[in-house]
Amino acid sequence: MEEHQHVVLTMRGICKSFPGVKALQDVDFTLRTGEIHALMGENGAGKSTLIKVLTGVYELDKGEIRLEGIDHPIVNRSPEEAQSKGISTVYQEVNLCPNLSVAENIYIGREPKKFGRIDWKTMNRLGAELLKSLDIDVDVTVPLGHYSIALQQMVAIARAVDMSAKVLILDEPTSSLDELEVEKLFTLMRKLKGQGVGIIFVTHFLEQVYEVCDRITVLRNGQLVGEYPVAQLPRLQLVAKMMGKDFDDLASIKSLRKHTPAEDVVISTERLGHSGTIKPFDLQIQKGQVVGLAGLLGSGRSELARCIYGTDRPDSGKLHVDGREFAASHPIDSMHAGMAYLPEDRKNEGIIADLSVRENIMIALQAKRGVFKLLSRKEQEEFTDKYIDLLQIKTSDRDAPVKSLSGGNQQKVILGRWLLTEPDFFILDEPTRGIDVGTKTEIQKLVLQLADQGTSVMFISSEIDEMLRTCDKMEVLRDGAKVAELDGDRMSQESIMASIAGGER
Amino acid sequence: MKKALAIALVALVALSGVFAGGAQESAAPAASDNLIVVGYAQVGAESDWRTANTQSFKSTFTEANGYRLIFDDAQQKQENQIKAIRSFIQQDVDYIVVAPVVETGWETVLKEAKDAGIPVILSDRMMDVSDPSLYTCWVGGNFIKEGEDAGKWLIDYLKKQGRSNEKINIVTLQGTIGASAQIGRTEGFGNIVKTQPNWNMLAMQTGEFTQAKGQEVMESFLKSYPDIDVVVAENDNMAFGAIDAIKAAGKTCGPNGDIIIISFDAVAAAFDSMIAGDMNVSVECNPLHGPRVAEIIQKLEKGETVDKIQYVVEEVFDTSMDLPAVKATRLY
Amino acid sequence: MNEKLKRITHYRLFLPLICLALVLLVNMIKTPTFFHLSIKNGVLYGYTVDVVNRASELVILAVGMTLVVASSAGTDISVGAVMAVAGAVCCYILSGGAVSVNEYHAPWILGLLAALVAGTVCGAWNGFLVSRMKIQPMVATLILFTAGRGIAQLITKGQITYIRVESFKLLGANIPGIPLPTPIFIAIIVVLITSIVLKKTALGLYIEAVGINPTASRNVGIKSKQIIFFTYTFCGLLAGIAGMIATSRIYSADANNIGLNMELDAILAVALGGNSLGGGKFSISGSVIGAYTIQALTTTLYAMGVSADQIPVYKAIVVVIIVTLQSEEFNRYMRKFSARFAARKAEVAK
Amino acid sequence: MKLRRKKAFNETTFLLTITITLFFAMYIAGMIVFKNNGFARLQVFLNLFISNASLIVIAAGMTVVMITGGIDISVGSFVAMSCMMLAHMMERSGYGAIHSVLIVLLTGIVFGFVQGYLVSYLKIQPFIVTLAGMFFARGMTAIISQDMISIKNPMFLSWATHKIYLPFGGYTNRKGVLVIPYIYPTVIIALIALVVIWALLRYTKFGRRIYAIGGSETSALLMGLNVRRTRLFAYILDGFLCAIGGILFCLNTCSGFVEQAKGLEMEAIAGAVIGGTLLTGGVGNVFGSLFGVLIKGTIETFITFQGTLSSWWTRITIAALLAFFIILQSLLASSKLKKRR
Repeated sequence: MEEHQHVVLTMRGICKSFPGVKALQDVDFTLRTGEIHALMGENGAGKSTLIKVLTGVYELDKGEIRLEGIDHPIVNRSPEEAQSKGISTVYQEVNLCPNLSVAENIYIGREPKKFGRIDWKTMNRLGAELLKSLDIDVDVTVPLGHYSIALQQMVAIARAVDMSAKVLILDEPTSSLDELEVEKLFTLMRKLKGQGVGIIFVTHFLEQVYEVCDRITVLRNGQLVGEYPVAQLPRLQLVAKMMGKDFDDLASIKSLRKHTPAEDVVISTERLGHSGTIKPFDLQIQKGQVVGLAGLLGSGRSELARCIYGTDRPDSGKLHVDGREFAASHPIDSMHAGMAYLPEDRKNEGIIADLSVRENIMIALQAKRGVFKLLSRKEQEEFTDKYIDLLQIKTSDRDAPVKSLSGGNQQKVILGRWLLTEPDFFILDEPTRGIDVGTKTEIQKLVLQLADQGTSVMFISSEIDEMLRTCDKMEVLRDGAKVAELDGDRMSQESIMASIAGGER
Repeated sequence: MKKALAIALVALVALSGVFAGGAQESAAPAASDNLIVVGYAQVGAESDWRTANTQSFKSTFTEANGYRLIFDDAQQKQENQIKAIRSFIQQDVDYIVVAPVVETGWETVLKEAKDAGIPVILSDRMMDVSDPSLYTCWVGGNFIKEGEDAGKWLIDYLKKQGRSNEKINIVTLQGTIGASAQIGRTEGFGNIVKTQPNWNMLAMQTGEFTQAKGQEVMESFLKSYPDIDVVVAENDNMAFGAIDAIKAAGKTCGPNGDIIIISFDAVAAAFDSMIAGDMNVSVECNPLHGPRVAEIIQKLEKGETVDKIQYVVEEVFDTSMDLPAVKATRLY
Repeated sequence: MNEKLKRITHYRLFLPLICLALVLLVNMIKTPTFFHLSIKNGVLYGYTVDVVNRASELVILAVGMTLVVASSAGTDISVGAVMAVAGAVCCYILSGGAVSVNEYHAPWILGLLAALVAGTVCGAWNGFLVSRMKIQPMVATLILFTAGRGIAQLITKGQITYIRVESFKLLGANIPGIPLPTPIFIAIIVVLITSIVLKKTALGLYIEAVGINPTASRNVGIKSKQIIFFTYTFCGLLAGIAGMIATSRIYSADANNIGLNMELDAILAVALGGNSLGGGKFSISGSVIGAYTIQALTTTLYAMGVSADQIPVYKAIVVVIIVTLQSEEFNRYMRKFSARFAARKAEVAK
Repeated sequence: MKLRRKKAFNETTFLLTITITLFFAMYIAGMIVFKNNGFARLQVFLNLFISNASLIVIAAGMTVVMITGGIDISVGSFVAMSCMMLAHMMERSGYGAIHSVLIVLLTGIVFGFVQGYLVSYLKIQPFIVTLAGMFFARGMTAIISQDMISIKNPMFLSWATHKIYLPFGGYTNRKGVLVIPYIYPTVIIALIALVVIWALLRYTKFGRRIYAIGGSETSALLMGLNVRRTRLFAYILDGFLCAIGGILFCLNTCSGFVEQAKGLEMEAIAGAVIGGTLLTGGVGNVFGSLFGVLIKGTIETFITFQGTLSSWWTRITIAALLAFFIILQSLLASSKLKKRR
């Protein structure tokens, strides 16, 4: 197979800088036909920038891009231009128009025409056929916004696939898909690979890389570390290359945890429910306990967290905080009750992009104190510096807008924001999503530290091994209902998987 | 979903209820009685003058007098008046009376009225149409004459004061540019200025017929021209603003002051101002067109012909008169 | 980096200031007496006083508009109409329904309070629609924009209602013994109080946070809806104050003309002040400078004898120039252009 | 398949249905209430179109711009400028009617281009750009001439007064004159423009791109659509439609003066909003806007027929109706959100 592979895309000496940051320095990248090529690196390593340069969202400063069949270096000034050359992309966040129909989203820009006008019938038929071939059965005439995010992502992939691309870029497409959908996607990727498409696959899930990829290119701090065939690069080495240092095995973290069981219950729910998302749910969290919520996307784990925090209001049941009945009408009530909440959607629900790092860190404490008791400038700066230091937030300045930070550092800012309020109960919804391995480890350590100090934590993650390492107790959800509660020795990858999958246990 | 639908339905019912209720009084059949139906397309309710004008029509064309008035107020928009006239035609009125917002642009709709055989009487402002037979007659004040009257009054006044040969500096606060009153009064007063070589028109600027703008423009005038002798304000409201500006600048106005104030319209408030000694003169612009129009309609009903242009009587009121006595006799 | 940021924040006010300076410079050349000040009857007198005096309503509106824009990324286009409503309510109460009165029918303070309450209620209605009903601000305020003057006319029965009492004129003119017109002081007080409140409390931060990301703000315990509701209500109150000044200036309620087109000038002032109409970060001082710039421009053109009808053309040109200069895209083009220019120059030097 | 389509409730169609139902309900109510005053006459219905021909076209342009997520508040002023240009060219500068019309159309395109360029390429907020455009056009009108100019150009007048009679629905009025229902060419032009815009939005790539960028600009960009150019063209189209609207307006009023068409932009926006167009972009239909305009026209007709109400009632009723629709839209949107949760 290797023999009749040839190079479809080469990028040589790519440089790109933003004001104050050198995002890419002299990066090379080669993609062959019929391969799935993983692009790996920590947050801020330059993966997204490289892709955006390739797809024409950014203009490159220096370097050349060559595409098979074009005998001169190409420059893409817009995604439109990139697409016309056969480079199409599926992004992490669904980038389709919710107001247009499913079929239109697939075909916009290249609609089938008849007598010079758009042929809606053909378009709908083709769209339905295409989706059916991918095992998706929906009404293609309905606006896309009516469907779930996962389905929208599949439509985006269908669109990219149908462009008969030479180069298909998948930029973290799996983050909003459940396992079945991921499996479907992999089948599709293998099929395309067989057809000779070169696929660039960006993901944070190491398992996925080893499951589906042929080759790995690793970036670090905007520079190329190297390109390796998957078989020659064991996981541990890959992680080491990404981090650029030897690191302690993640598995060893668990041993650091010295769990001291406490009897006082901080949070307890009694048949707490929310119509459509959570069936009556009982849960008890003790002081200093780390409770994990496991389950597939849409199983109700995030919704449960939102109901407890008060972002959504539960329809039924009771919530007790420190033994007293509690009903929040607004998150501020929960904050006063000692809660903190790190939302799943960092960009839309976490950071306040245009505000500075300082303001983003102090804002929750400020809200808790009330509008009239403004924290003095000195206090603000002290607190900010403390958390920049403690969490090792990489920022040029405490007054730099938080949007100028990388995703991982933004997440740390939000963590800092909540730590400043000294919560008794901390809800972490996917705190490590889209974050590099190093930061992941730090966050996990932090969680354990908090628990040791007596803070109770609710930990939600799609990565089971991550939760196994940190949690004292796991609640497994399926379809909005609790299907298992596991602790101690009963907590294992197999038992959890079995519960999720609906086995005996 | 159901809630939204229910709301929609309730609102709909309520809406139709409002119209049904509101229409009850006026929905008497048009053809079954002998009332003469008159449609009046008024400009709006933008000034005291206009309200007096509306009131004059409403009190003249009553059922007791044998009329039914369909009144429409165009909110100062010509397109609304055109719509109103079209609607009058459909309502089978006997006469259409229009106080046009502007002079121009009536060809189409007047032709429609003519085709339907409905006579059109203009009130207050003229219409500039290529075919004069499109309207029956016009009733109103003579703006040019008003302007000339003001000029003549100034000549007399200066003569009395013995300033006939002095250099007289004048500023004009014009009305909304393009309005008939502005055009006529500017032209009329201008005619007199031309005959007086010692009169010097320093500046003209629009105060848009409002007190606030009149005041603002006057403030600016006072700073640019330190020696103003006469202010001509093309309506009373602007004159009030100008008086405030003059007083604020530490100058005086009126018969005993530094600056002569000439104004138009002569609304009740202008009498107060003259009695207070702030304003010298206000040239009347009579808004009471209702009785005059009724007269014309009666003539037309008898099949007589009427004069094409009919001026209403307009007087000049100045501080030499017994103003409180005059004011007591005025209707607006 | 810190310095650079500081420079940018300064830059925000830099352009509006340059613009104001430019307008004043034109004045200096065209009308030499523009900066002359004299005292007449114990009152300070001159073009500049006029500009500052006449801009008062606009300044007050611009303050409210800035907060509305910042918190909701939308504009309140009803402020002019609300001014008219406030004036009508006040005059209705003081006149007891008559067309013209020479003495108060009700205590003066009652009329003033009623006007402010009317303004606040209008603002609260807008705030309710925007924050609770989640309606786009422009559409929500379009309702009062359309109905406002109608309501004002309904109150005054279509008449201009005069209150010919000397003390009623004080808000819009000079208080005896004080050399500057009252509106100037009212504007200054409004700006000062607002700035102090924003500085001494976390309100400014809340407003910015809500404007940038309402969901995230809610999650950190800020009541976004309340903040948005507050800014609209406050904007209504300020429109009520501005309406009272305008009413007092002409000691009458003129439903058709009070505050006419003021909403556009107020929005313009906010934009000229370097504030993004997309919400978020804001600067009150910028808007205030913007408001004075607009009034200076108007007065200048009056003084130069340009017809009032033609003034909008110049306003438009100034606006386009300023927003273009402020536009990030334009600055990017310019940077690219100057870089290319520098490169060429370097080549030539070689 | 069919069953599923039914299940997927489409709030856009629902809003449109309400608007259309409301219009007919109002109209029928009017026919019942004012049955003795001639409301039921065909001509009253036709007058809705005759009087609002220009507004229909302008609201269509507004809809296009609003679908992109923008707004154009310069339309009223631009109409005034078009009328003044036509009047001045024909009456003062001696141009022919056809030339004048062509020049106005060209001006519309240029005006749309400039506004569109500022909005799409310099990324200045549409509200500000068109606010400047509003000031500019109104001021230019005054600069061209401060007079009121009556158009007396015979060719133009013959267009303006050319009645097209319909073969049915005639009646004899009280004067004994047979009144035959008629429309003016303006109505036909407006309806043709409407259908063309509808087809353009539905059946061309350009039209679909307008919806796409209104739905999500970043997505449209990443899907490889040329967002800037599309937006620019949307504004050019809007400018062109405003020019047509201006000409139609002028055919109705046959004059040019500074104060003309004041506040027309708000009527166009109100029409579009009542017709179900969202200011946030992505949703809208020119036929909805047509019915929005017709509803406004019906209210005005009610008030004229009623014959005693003062002008402020028009404003208040339209505002009430606007409030009703806006709140309805908002309730729908929130119920949809709830359903998805």
